[in-house]
Order: sequence, then structure tokens, then C-alpha cells
Amino acid sequence: MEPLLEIENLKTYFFSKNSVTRAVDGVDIKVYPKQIVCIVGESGSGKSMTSLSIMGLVPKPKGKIVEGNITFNGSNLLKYTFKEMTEIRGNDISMIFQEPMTALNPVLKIGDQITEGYLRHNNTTKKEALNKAIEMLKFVGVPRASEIVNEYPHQLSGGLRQRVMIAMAMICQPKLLIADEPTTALDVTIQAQVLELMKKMRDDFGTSIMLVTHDLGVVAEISDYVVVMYAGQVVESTDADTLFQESLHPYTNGLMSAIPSITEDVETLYSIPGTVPDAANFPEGCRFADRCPIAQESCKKKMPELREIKPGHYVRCDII
Amino acid sequence: SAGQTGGTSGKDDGKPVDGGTLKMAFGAKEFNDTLIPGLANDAFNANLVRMLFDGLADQNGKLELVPRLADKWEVSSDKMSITVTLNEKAKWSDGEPVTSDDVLFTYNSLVSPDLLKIGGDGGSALNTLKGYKEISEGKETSFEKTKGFEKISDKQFKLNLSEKDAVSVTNILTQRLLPYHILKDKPIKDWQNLDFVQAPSVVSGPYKVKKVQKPTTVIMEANNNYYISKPHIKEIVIQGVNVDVAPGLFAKGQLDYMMKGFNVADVQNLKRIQNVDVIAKPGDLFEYIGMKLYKPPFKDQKVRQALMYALPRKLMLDSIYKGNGVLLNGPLPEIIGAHASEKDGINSYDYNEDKANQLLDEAGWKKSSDGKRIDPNTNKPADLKLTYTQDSKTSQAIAESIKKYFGNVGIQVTLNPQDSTTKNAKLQNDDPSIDMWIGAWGGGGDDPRGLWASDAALNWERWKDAENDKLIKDTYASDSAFNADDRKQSLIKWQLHTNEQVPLLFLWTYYDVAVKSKKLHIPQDDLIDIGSLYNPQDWWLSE
Amino acid sequence: MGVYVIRRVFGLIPMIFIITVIAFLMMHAAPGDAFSSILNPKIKNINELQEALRHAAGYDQPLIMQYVTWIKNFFTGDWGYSYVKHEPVLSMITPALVNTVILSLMAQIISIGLGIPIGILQSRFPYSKFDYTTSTILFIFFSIPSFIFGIILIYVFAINLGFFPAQGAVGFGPSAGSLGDHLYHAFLPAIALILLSFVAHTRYIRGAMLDVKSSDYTRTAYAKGLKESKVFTKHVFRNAMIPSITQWGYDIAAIVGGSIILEGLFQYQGMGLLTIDAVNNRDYPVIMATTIIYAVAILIGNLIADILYAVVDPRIRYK
Amino acid sequence: MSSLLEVKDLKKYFPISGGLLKRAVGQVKAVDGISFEVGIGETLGLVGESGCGKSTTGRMIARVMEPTGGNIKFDGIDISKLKGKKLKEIRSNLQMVFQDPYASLNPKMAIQSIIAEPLEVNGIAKGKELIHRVNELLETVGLRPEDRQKYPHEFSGGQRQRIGIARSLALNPKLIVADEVVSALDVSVQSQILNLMVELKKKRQLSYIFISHNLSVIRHISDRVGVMYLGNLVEIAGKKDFFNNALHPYSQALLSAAPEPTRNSGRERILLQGEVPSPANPPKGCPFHTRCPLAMKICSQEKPIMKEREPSHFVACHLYN
Amino acid sequence: MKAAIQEQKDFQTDYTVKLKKVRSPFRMALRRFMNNKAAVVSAIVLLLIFVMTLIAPLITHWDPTSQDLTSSDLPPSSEHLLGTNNTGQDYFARNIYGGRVDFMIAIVDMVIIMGIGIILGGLAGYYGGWVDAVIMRIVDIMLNFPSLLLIVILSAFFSTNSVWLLILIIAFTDWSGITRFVRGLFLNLREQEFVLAAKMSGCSVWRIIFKHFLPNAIGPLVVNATFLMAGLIGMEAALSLIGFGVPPNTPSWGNTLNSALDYFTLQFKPWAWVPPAGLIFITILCFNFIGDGLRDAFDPSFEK
Ligand SMILES: Nc1ncnc2c1ncn2[C@@H]1O[C@H](COP(=O)(O)OP(=O)(O)OP(=O)(O)O)[C@@H](O)[C@H]1O
Ligand SMILES: Nc1ncnc2c1ncn2[C@@H]1O[C@H](COP(=O)(O)OP(=O)(O)OP(=O)(O)O)[C@@H](O)[C@H]1O
Ligand SMILES: [Mg+2]
Ligand SMILES: [Mg+2]
Repeated sequence: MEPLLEIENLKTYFFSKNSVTRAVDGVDIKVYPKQIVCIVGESGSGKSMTSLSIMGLVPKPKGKIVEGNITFNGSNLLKYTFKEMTEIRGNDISMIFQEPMTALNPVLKIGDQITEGYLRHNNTTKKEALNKAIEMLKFVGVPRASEIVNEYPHQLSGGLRQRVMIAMAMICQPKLLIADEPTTALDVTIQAQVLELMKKMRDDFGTSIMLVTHDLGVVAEISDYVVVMYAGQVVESTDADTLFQESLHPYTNGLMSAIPSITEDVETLYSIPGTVPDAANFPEGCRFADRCPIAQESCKKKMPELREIKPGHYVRCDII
Repeated sequence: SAGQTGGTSGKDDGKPVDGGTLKMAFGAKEFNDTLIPGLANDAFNANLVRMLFDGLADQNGKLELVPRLADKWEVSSDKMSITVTLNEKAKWSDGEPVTSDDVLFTYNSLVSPDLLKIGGDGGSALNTLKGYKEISEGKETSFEKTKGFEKISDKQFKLNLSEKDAVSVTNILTQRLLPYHILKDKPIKDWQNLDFVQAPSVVSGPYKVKKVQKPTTVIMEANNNYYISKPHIKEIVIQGVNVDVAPGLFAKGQLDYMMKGFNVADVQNLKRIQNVDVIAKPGDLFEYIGMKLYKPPFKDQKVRQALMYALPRKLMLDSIYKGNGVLLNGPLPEIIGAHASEKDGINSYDYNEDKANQLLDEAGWKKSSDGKRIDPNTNKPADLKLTYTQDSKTSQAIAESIKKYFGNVGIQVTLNPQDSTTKNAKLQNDDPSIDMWIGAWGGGGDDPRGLWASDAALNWERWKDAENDKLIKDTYASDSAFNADDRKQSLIKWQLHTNEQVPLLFLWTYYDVAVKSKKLHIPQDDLIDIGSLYNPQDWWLSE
Repeated sequence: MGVYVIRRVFGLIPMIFIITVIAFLMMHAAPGDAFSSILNPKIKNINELQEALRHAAGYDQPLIMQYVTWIKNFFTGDWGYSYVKHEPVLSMITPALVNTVILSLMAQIISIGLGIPIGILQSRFPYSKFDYTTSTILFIFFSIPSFIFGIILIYVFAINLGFFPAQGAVGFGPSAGSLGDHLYHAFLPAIALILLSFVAHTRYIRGAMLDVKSSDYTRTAYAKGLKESKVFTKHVFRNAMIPSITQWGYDIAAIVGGSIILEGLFQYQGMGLLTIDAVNNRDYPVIMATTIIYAVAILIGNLIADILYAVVDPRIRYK
Repeated sequence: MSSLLEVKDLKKYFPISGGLLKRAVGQVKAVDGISFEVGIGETLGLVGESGCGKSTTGRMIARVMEPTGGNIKFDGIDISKLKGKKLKEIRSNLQMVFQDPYASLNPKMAIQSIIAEPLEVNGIAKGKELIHRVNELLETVGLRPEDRQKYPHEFSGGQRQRIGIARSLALNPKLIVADEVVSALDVSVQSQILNLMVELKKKRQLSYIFISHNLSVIRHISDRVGVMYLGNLVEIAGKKDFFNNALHPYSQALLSAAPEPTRNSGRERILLQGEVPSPANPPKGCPFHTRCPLAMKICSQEKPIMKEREPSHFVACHLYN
Repeated sequence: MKAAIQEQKDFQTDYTVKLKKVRSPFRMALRRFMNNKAAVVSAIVLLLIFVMTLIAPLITHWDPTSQDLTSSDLPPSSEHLLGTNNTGQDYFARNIYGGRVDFMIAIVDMVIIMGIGIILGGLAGYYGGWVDAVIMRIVDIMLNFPSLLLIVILSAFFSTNSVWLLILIIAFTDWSGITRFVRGLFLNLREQEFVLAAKMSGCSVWRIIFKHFLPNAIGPLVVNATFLMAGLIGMEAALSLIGFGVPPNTPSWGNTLNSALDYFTLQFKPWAWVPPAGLIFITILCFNFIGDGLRDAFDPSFEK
């Protein structure tokens, strides 16, 4: 099967007066139709920038995509102008953001905010769009949908807001939904509802989902395929079952053992020593070498390649 | 006299033409006051009232009475009554004749306490009319009842006085009249809301109000019924204008005439403007340095004279006012007919530091080692506190001069600028913080009483001098006071006394300055003082 | 919303009350009054005349009584009588107020009308040459005190070029007092006056636009595929207005202050000139009236700003 | 285990102002009468959803917030109404560590001054002694004493959290209220801090009130667990008891909803319906009844009270009546 | 596999921040400020003007207040660089000495106003509640009182006229804006956890205000103080212009400008009015540029 989205060697850098921040530094990701791909990684590892690069929304003027290809449905999105991208955005690819508190415009009514994307991409009337919006809100489980379209974001709870965001993203039934930490700001019980909803999206609409998160619990819950990022690079990517059974990269392993379990007691937690290197000042060799328990001298010199160890299982480590 | 400057080129040669609009400005930022006699306080409006309303008589340039609404008047031999005959032609602008009733109504209104309640001046010019007190206290309402006024006919009446007072004749006769037929049914307390009061439409003067645009502009039109002669100029637009921009307006022909408010020192500059005449000649406003005479330092006449000698007044006048004024040595300015000059024996106190030092030494004001003089009254170095108005640039300059030149003779001066209301209030109340002040007086005419009498409220220096009071009395209450020449002699005597006593440090009278475009013609003889609009019916505009 | 407005309006009342008390006390404690300046040597017994006038005006009563009388009359529409100008205060205030309102409105309109577009343009191309140049020029303007700017305007446009009148609120002649005439005369002082707020407007708008442009919800709007122009008009602009509105409310006080000085400089017969004159003459009823009007103007300005704020921002409205 | 802290019927109501005169028109019942105990050397974990009053409880105990009602007995003394000097005395035994490692350190103070401040203000140490103590504290939390002159912005999030802990240790407290101390941290750093806290607790006989919404963290660090919902404590039990046998339906839902990083854990998920009601307008009766899958009629009428259902296992639910 | 990574590294080694020279936030701000050309040039110019007023007697031998009636209204010459006024006072000296008063007003008033603002704003911000309500009510009243009007009334009230009085009057009418501003800043800080931590440590109100609030608000405060000084220089001149400013016998820029404001001076004697106007303008401009530079320096997110 052809991937719906294929990112190859994506490099998104931030340029400031006296430094270059390599936020995304050669990332490869494939998303197949009807697949849920999770991107995990520590804060600052470039997850959000990867998503924004796909959308063509890298913050201007400092951020720039300097290299790579993003092929969506067979065409390279990076060749599109900003204007041409507006046809894709919200229509073929939608995005949900992390903070439901700030991602909605505080001064516009919910209904208005949901319908404007639909009106942009479909030739319909406002009224029809509103009906569609209410239908969508009902679908994502928002109670009192026909009233809520006339309310403002600040009148809604976080969970409702995130559902509104999802309704907004799904109203044009996109082929791909990018969700950047959609549940981080939510409580567990609400998070569970939202995750359930995402699955329903995939099942009912056949939408592929690229879900950014730093919570391995969420990954275990929902993903088909997982991409682990570290310092702007993919360090391991594989299908979800493999990841939880036999992850290979020492960073992935460290991450897994650093999480306390809800079902078992551990005496002391494993902790990955050290901190993530500064994105403006990456070391030459393996970026994890400094913190890696199995690192060797050679690791610090040469950057390992992302190797396909088994079909569909890629690891960026020369030791394994 | 010094510097009769300006383009006062004598009589106009051209023949008067009728018509045109005169654009006139007052150098005043004040807003309009009312426009009727008795209620107009500020200079702006008092001048306008002169154009709108005539009195029984008016004063000419020599302060002589000339007939207006009255044809003639006779003072009885005991000087206790005046019989007045009105001008047969005198009429209001609506055609109604001016009658004795107008006069009585005016006098009754001016003195009425009701007018005081809305800010009148109590009609004190009429205070010698029989019954003034009763009426001003509200016990009576008409001078007819109190026998102050006796109507003989519509055009003739008799005024009875309670005291013999030569000046009061002038005061009474020059009061401007209100139209009885317009105001008779209007209670005075309601006047403040009358259109007539803000914009009088029925007048006895050469111009009447056409429109008042508060707060800036008054438009007047000729009173074609004016009983003296039909005014030449059809319309007059009058505005308050900032003196700083007036030159520009003249230069562009947007302004024809402006009086008052110019910086006196600017006369030479004003002459740079094209196509204007600058008229500058001594006015009646004089500047002085007041001293609280009851304070020990000033009790000694020698000290006062010394201070007079210590000031280079000519130099000050020449630099601060660019010479646009004349030095003053006595209480009456040059413009007043009875002014006493050096010929009459006035001491001109020419700048003389040695003389000043000598007089101070004589008065016992010893110089200490550091050059400061010790006040013998306190045995401390003298330190005189000088108050002046802070918003006047020239007062500031004068004050600094005083500080410098008194310092030269060993007397220290401390400067204390204040705003004018505060200064006035403090002077009136003899506030102890003031020793000396810079002041200016005008408008007293040739009647010494208001400023100089021992009991005068405005005698802020508190000059108490029996000799002075006696000399003053001679100028109004004696029989001779009713004869112009004799009265002048009395006034000169009084001026000499004052000149010797130095109750104030006389400085100078500065010029009144007016600017007119060359197309405005003002017959010069009629100018009493430039600040007033005298006989505007004779003015005319050439194309 | 209604409750909000009513509450704000009621909140103003004690404020105005306190302001009047302060003004009243301070004024009366100053030496001298309106009658101290009646100094005509021709008037005999001037002290008695002054006393009689003080009595007529009620100045010989205890201060509290005077205040009570004043405030009672004030609320019955009798704002007192000016003994200096011999006119009811109300009829003196009206024309002056009209002039000042014309001046301030004109200043506000020019200020907002110029400030907002420039700020928007700057934010459109931030850190560009255009942004840098305009910012610097505006900054320099910002540093010219309005009265110095006024002097320069008078010097250049009135004295030398003669395009505009150098002073006054109305002109000579038949068209004097027409709206056009008013605007013509208000133009230079208004230009001098806007310096106070104009630059602030551009800076606020520019900053707010940049903030909003990088906000999460703008990104959301882009993510919906909206066109740039739509994102701008619907999302960015409206939100960026919010801080500007508050700024606008504060402006009123600055404009009031500025107008006092500029009216003096331009001899523009408005409230400022009236006030200064009244203070110099100790014309109490006029001072009280102008103080109240100024205070109310500022309060109402803030109130309108608050209401606008609530109109634009539903978070405030539904509080 | 003797108890160090006894909280009884603790309440905090925040007024809501509004209307014409900005009068108080209502109250947010942020904490609505909760009672529990913490023993010496014991860690009580408090879990619950956002806004349920965890932080408010913590702050009241740390006495940076005035309780509206109830008692807080610390070391046998009621501290809920202490003021001034007495409060200052008790403070040294009672410290707090905060959630946000960026906001909890004054960015304009060097690390040394930050850690030294409690010692200085309370007149405990001066000069050399002070520096010595600071160095000691830094070492205790695993930082290098040489860095004491640096400023917060020169440290990473995890390091900052260590500094915060060092500060709270300065006065040698008996109880530390730790409010979401690891929520802002990445997983890899989170474990460092958790380990540090466990170690300190052992070494110093510390008690913690550990506030978190992360159940696995709570499980790792707590001895006992309290579950809050809408200002109420609905269940409190020993860790084992709680995780193996939670009684309250809300606790059960919470446990089932918590994501576990293992595939196909086979847990049955209880999906709650709807949203958490507002504490300004809490439902009558049991606060949870609006979302409870097992709600009965009585639940909407009567508020259940906390009862000991099993040894040291308290729950407030009508199901067990 | 997992066993392989069980071995823990010591806490000490997780330390990665290299030992560099300690960079305090203040130093960093200073460095950023020094990189701002306009601000640095302005600071230098301002300093030059300030020093010039301080060492005025070394620059000119004329006494700004001593008059010489024999040489009044002179145009510029080598003797009198900017000519003389109507009493022969040297304009150049008046401009140079005049700055003293302006700087004194700017500095003293700034200190007083900031002091009031920090103390009242600090108390309001720290305590909140009714303390805040009372203070803010007063602030509101002051803010709604047209301050220029207040100054005018107050000057009439005090009738005597001195620079110190003017300074007090200005301070009295101008403190409210800053107080509100400070309170806003502090109210924000109050919610910050480090302030809670300080309370936990047992810090007193004043310690919290001065050690925790103030240093964190110092950026905006310094920026505001700078803009405030610019405003005060303008205020002095404006007040002198309408006759309620510095007593006329004290030379100040506003007085010098005011005494040279009439049609003829404007048109024919630019040396009388351009220098004071220019000095006022340049000084304000410098203050503003410095303020702007400080803002950028203290708030690096504003980076260009
Ligand atoms: N506007 C920006 N300017 C400069 N650098 C930026 C900007 N936005 C992000 N970066 C940098 O890019 C890198 C990647 O950021 P990104 O937001 O993609 O991380 P993330 O993985 O999404 O982290 P998180 O989990 O915290 O959201 C970080 O080092 C960040 O500092
Ligand atoms: N100062 C305050 N004024 C008014 N309401 C407050 C205040 N502080 C907290 N609240 C309210 O009290 C309730 C409990 O807040 P609290 O911060 O204790 O919750 P929490 O359990 O700590 O939540 P979170 O997990 O989001 O930190 C919330 O509804 C909150 O809105
Ligand atoms: Mg992110
Ligand atoms: Mg909390």
C-alpha cells in the first residue's frame, strides 16, 4: 500500500542572529491510510515542529524548512505555495493543538469557528454549515450542541473545548488528522473519552491520525505505529506491539523503565542521566551518547544512521 | 515728552467713505463679559460698551466734559445740584427718544442692590446723589423718592447732591444710559438671562450688536439712527486675539485694528509689519514699586528717596520696554491734563547712586563690612521681600533690576513671584510677607481719592498723611475745584507734595500701543487714549 | 452586560463626588477670590463693595454650607453664576465645551485613523525596513512635547505658510462658527494634540498584532485553511484591538491634560482656556463646573473603553 | 504510626463577586470539608481531576492560604488559626515544593540566596555557616556546591526542581507538601526527582503530602492514597488496598482510565460520561452522582459520609451502606 | 536488555551546565543594552547634557540671573553665544544652567513617584483584598482627576512658588499611574510560586516586596522610570508655558522657552527659542531611546 503521507529527511531549522536551532533534523515518517501513528519524545525533541512543517505553518520568519520532502497523496507539499496550501489545510489535512485553552479564538462564537473552515472548503450556505457543525459536535459527544454553537470558548470546560477542536478538525473529513498532544492538558477520565473518540474517527471516517504525545501510556492505548524522536531525529520507529515488547534503542528503553507502573511496585525507578542537548548546539556523534548506558567511544564521533533492523523496525544505533 | 512714536501722521487727507467691515481685535484672551453698562468688568467689554451706549456727557482728550445725550447742564451756585437738558435729537437705535425716564431708570438700576447680586459695582459713581445710601441698601428704590432726581420734563431733569464734589459731577454725567423702554418690565435679578444683557440690540451709541458668538466674537453693525452722525463703517467684527499671532494677521490683511495687549517692548518690531500704522503714546497706566509704609524700613522719607535715586529708571525703561514709555515722578501720568512736570517743580530723581548712598547714610543705614546695609530699626542687614506677578515677563525683569540696583547701594532684596489674585489679596489684607511689590495703576483719572487718600482701600502702601488728605480735599470739595484752572493748581500742589514724600517709588507710564492697517482712518484728535474706542462713527475704511 | 454598564455608571458617582470635594476645598483655601481683582480706583469704598459681593455670592458662609448649596444647586441644573463674566456658568461652558469636544474628537479620530493603519502595516512586515523607519520616525515624534510641536506648527503652517489659522476656535466673517470653520481651526491644535496618543496607538497595535499573529488561535485559523486576508480580518485584527481599546480609555486623560496646554498655546477657546482663566480669576463656580466636566469626561472615556472592551471581548461580557 | 498531621473538616470557599455592587453572589466550594491524617514518615498521595481542590488543600495545610473552616492539627497544635510569630515557628516544620520549576524560583536571585533565604529570614545561620549549610543542602539534592552562584535560568527543569527541594529542606521540616512536583517534567527527569524524594524521605523521616493527578506516580511514592472529587475526599486507603481494591466508583473509573504503557493490558475500561461539574455549583447529594455509572436514587439526595469500610480503608459512597 | 541499563549513574554526573562566568540577569540585560546603538548613543548624549549642566560655571562665565541692562536683546556674538534677553541675561548661560532645574525635577520626582508607586503598589499587590481596594480607589480618583487641573489649582492654593513646591505638587498629582502599574506587576508576581515559597520561608512583607517583587519588576520599572523622567522634563516646560511652572526667577528650559515665545522672537530670534526647545526635545528623545533600549534589554523576547 502507498503511504498517505511520507516525510523524508525533513529538516526544519530556526535561524536567529547568532545561532541555528535544528528543531527537526532529518526526520523520516510514513503514515499509511487508516493508520494511527504516534510520535513520542521528550520536550523539545521536535515533535510539534514536524507537525507544523507538514501543515506549512512553521513560524515565520525565523523558522524554515531547509531540506526534505513531504509527500502527501503523491504530491510534494513543500512545493506548494502558502496560498496553495490553504486548499489542503483543514480540508485534506487537519490539525488539533495541545492547549484547548488558547487554540480557540476567545472572541468568536464556537459555531462560527467550526463553520468557517467548512465554508472555506465547501460551497454551501452558512445555515447548512451550522447544521453540519452541530451534527459534528453531537458526533464528538458534545451535549447541548445546538446551544453551544452560540457560546464562547471561555464558557466551556477543557474537555469540551478539545472536543470542539476535534469537531472543527473533522468537519471536512480530512484524510489525515494531526493531533499535537491533544490530551496532555486533560484529566485522565476526559483523556480516555478523547482517545476513544479518536479511534472512532479512524474507524468511522477512515482518517489517518498522526498523534504527537510524550505519554507512552497513550501510545500503548491507541497507536498502530510508533515513532520515537530524540533531539530532532527519529531514534526508533516500529509498530506498536514490537515497541512495547522489544524496543531496541537505549533511549526508548530508558524511557520505558523510567515510568512508574500503576500495577506493580518498583523500588527505585530507572532514570536517564543528564539532559537533552541544546538544539542549537548538538554534539557531533550520536545525540544520546552522553546519556547512554551502553555508549562507546565511537558513538560520540559518528552519527549513527537510522537502520531497518527488521521489516518496519528502524533504529538509530550502531551498537545494537 | 519722550518719544511720540508711531505713524500718527496727523489728520487724514482723504475723504471719508461709507461702508466696509472693520476687523478688529483685542489682545485679550478673556471671554466675553456682558455688554451693558454697570455689568461689564473687563477691558474687552468695557470698551465695547463705549461703542454701544452713550452717556449724558463724555470726556475728551483733555479730560474736559463734552456733551453727548445731554445738550447742556448747569451746576447750581451752591454746587449742590445740576440741571440737565437732554439733546432733542438723542434717540435709541429703535427710534425711541432718550428721555429723563431713561436717566432715572439707569441711576436706580445701577445703585440697586439687586444689580450687586449679579455682580454690579454698586453704582458708586453716583454716591453723591441724594439718597444713594438708602437705595444701595434697598430701603428705597427710586432717586425720585429720595429727591436725588427731579424730573422737570421728558427732556429735562435736576440732580440733587448730598455733598459738594467737583469730580462727582463728571462721574455722574459720564454714566452710560440703559433703555428704560426695553428693560422696565424686567426685574434686575433676571437680567443675567436676558439676551439684551449679553447682546444689546437697542442702543444709544454708534454701533449695535448684530451677533455674539460666544466665547470669541462680537459682530456689530452701524446704528443708522445715531443722533450725532451716521457711522461710516457698516460692520465691525471684534475678536479676542492672541497678541503673538496678531502681527501675522495684520501682515495678511486679516486684521484692521487691534488695541491693548501688545507687548510694549514690541513697538519697534510691530513697525516691521507692512501696511500698518503703529500708534504708541503714553497712556494713563503707570507702574510703580509699592512699599508697606507702616513697616519700619520705609518710615523714613530719606530712605524712600534714596531708593528712588538708586534705580536707573531710564535705563530700565529703555531696555525692558525698549524706551516705549515716559518716566513718572508724581502721581498723575502725563496724559492727564493736570500732570505736574519739572517746570512745576517736580523732582525727577535722576539716577544717582552717590546720592542714594548719602541719603541712606544720613538715615542711619550703616554699611557693614560685607557691604550690606544694616536696618537701624532691627540692627540686622536689611532684606526686603519683593512680590510681583509671576506671569508677567516684564515684572520679572523689573524685579531683577530692583534686586540688582538696590543691592548696589547695599540693600538686599528677596524676590517672591506670585499669581496676581494672590498678590492682590495679600496686599489688600496687609499680609506680613510682603514688604514691597511691583504694581500698576490706571483709570483713576484726575481724582486722587481712590488711590491716595489715607482712608482709600486701594492705598495699599497705607500712606497716612494729614497734609496729603488736606491737599486732596482741595481738589474736589472746595469751590475752586469747580473751576478747571483753579483745580489744576490744587492738583499740582498735591503732586509736588507727593513727589517729595515718595509714598511709592514711581517708575513710568508706558505707551498704549495700537496697530491699525493703513486702510483704516481714525481722526486723531478724537483719541483720548488709544485703548478706548472714541467716536467710532467718524472712523472709515478706504479700499 | 446591562448590569455591567449600570454598575460602572454607579461606581462613578462617589468618585465624582470626592473629586468635587477635593477641588472645592483646595480652591477655597487658596488666597483671594473673584472679587479680590475688582480694583477700580474710581469705585469708592471698594472694600465694602467686595464684602457686599462676597455676601451676595455666599462666600461669607462656612465652607461646608457653601459646598452643600453648590452641590444642591448643581443637581437642580443651576451650575452657578460667574461674577467675573456676569453670566450663568452653564451658558459659558456650553460653547467652550463644544470647541473642546470638536478638538478632542478630531484629535482622537486622526490619532486612531492614522495610528491603527500604520501599526497594522508595521506588523504586517515586522522588522522590515518600513517597520524600522516608521518606528524610528514615530519615536522621534513621540519625543517632541506637544506644545513644542504646536509652536513649530504655528511657525510653519500658520505664520510662514498661512495654510491654517494660528489661533482661535472660529474665524472672522460670515462662515465663522460653521462646522467647516470649526474643523479648520481645530486642525493644527488637534495635530499637536494627537502626538500624545498617536504613537502609543501604533505601538500598541503593532505589538498586539504581532502577539495575536503568533497566538495559538491564529495558528488554528491557518490550520483550517483560511486565506490570509480572512485570518487577518476575522481573527487577528479583532483580538489585537482589545489592548488598544484600553489604551484609548487612558488616552482621554492625556488628551484632557494636553488640551489645556494646547488651548493656551493656540488661544483656542475651549475648556482648557476657560479653566486656566477661571483659576486665575478664582472664578469658583466655573472651576467647579470644568473640573466636574473633565472628571466626567475621563470617567466616561474609561467607561466607553470598558464597554467597547466588553463588546469585543466576550470574556469580560459574561463575567 | 503516630500521626503528625490531623486535618478535620477542612473547608475553603472562594467568594464569587458579581452583580451591581460587586457583592459576593456565590461561592466556589473549592474544598468542602475534608478530614484525614498523615503519620510521621508517611506519604499521603492526593489524586483527583483538575480543579478538585488538591492544591487548595495543600496550600491550606502549608498555611499560605487561610482555611474557611476546619482544623489542621500539626504535631498536636492547631495551626489553622495561627498568625505572626507562632506561624513562622511552625513553618519551619512544614514546607512546600511547587509544581512549576520555572515559576517557583525567583529568577533574579542566585541559587545561593534562594536556598539561604529561609535560613537567613529565620535567623538560623549567618556568614560562613550559612554557606556551609547551603553547600550541604545542594549536595543533598545532588547538585554541585560550586554552582550556588548561578541563576535559575542556567539550570534545567529537573535541576530547578532539585533546588526547590533543597530550599524546602533548609529548615529541616517534618512535613513537605509537594504539589504536582513532577507534572511539568519529562518522564526521564521525573524519575530522578521521584527517586530523590524517596531517598530523602527515608534519610530524614520526612512525611509528604504528595499531590498529583498521575496515578502511577502516586502509586510509586505514596504509602496511602486519598482521592478527591469536587472538593471532597471520596476515598482514602493504604496504597495496596487502593490499587488492588478501590471501592469508590470514581476511584475505579480513575484507575481504569489511567493509560498504562503496556499493550493489551486487558483492563476493562470504565468510560465516564460528561464533564466534571463546577465547584461553584456542585450537585446536591453525592458530588459524583452526575457521572456515576452506579448511581442510585439516594445519591442525588444525600451526601454520603466517609466511613471505614475495611481496616484503614475509608470511602464515602452509598453503595456500601 | 533492561537489566543492562539498571545501573544508575551518580547524581553528580548528570550535571551538564558548563562552569562559565556567572551571568546574573542584570548583567545580561546590561549587555543587551550595550548592543543597542541608539540607546547607548542616547545615554552618552544625555550624560553629556547632564554633565554640562553640572559644570555650567566651567563652560560659561556668565551668571544666568545677573542682568546687564546696557546689553539687552543682543544677537549672538562671540561674547554672548546665543545673545541676551531683555535684561541682558545671557541666553547661553540660561540654557546651560536651566537644565539643572529640569534634571532636578526629573530625578527627584521620579524617585518620589517610583517610591510611592513601589510602596503603595507593593502593599496593594501583596495584600490584595481590601488594602488593594482602598489604595486602588485613591489611585482611581487621582487618575480621574485631570492632573494638570490639579496642578493648576494646587499652585494657586500654595500661592508661594518654589521649585521644591513644584516638585511636590507634581509628585502628588503624578504618582497614581505608576502605582497602578506597579500594583499590576506585583499582582502578577504575587501569583507566582516563588512568592509563595518566600512566604513559606517566613519572609516579611517588605522583604517580599523588595527582594522578590522588585527585582522581578525592575525591568518594566526602570523602563517606566525612564519614560517618566522624559515626561517630567516635558511637564516642567508645559507648566512653565502656562505660568504654573518653575518660578520665573529660576532659569529652566521651560522658563527660557516660555520667555522667548512671541511672534517676533519666533520669527526673528531663533537663537532665543530653538536652543531651549531643542534641549527639551533632545533630552526627552534620549530618555525615550534609553527607555526603549532598556525595555529590549530587560525583555529579551522582544529581540529584533
Ligand atoms: N519559534 C521558535 N523559535 C526558535 N526555536 C523554536 C521555536 N519553536 C520551537 N523551537 C525549538 O525547536 C525545538 C523543537 O521544538 P518542538 O516544539 O517541536 O518540540 P516538541 O517536541 O513539540 O516539545 P513539547 O513536547 O515541549 O511540545 C526546540 O528546541 C525549541 O526550542
Ligand atoms: N484564588 C482563588 N479564587 C477563586 N477560586 C479559586 C482560587 N483558587 C482556586 N480556586 C478554585 O478552586 C477550585 C479548586 O482549585 P485547586 O487549584 O485547588 O484545584 P486542583 O485540584 O489543584 O486542580 P489542578 O489539578 O488543576 O491543579 C477550582 O475550581 C478553582 O477554580
Ligand atoms: Mg510540542
Ligand atoms: Mg493544582
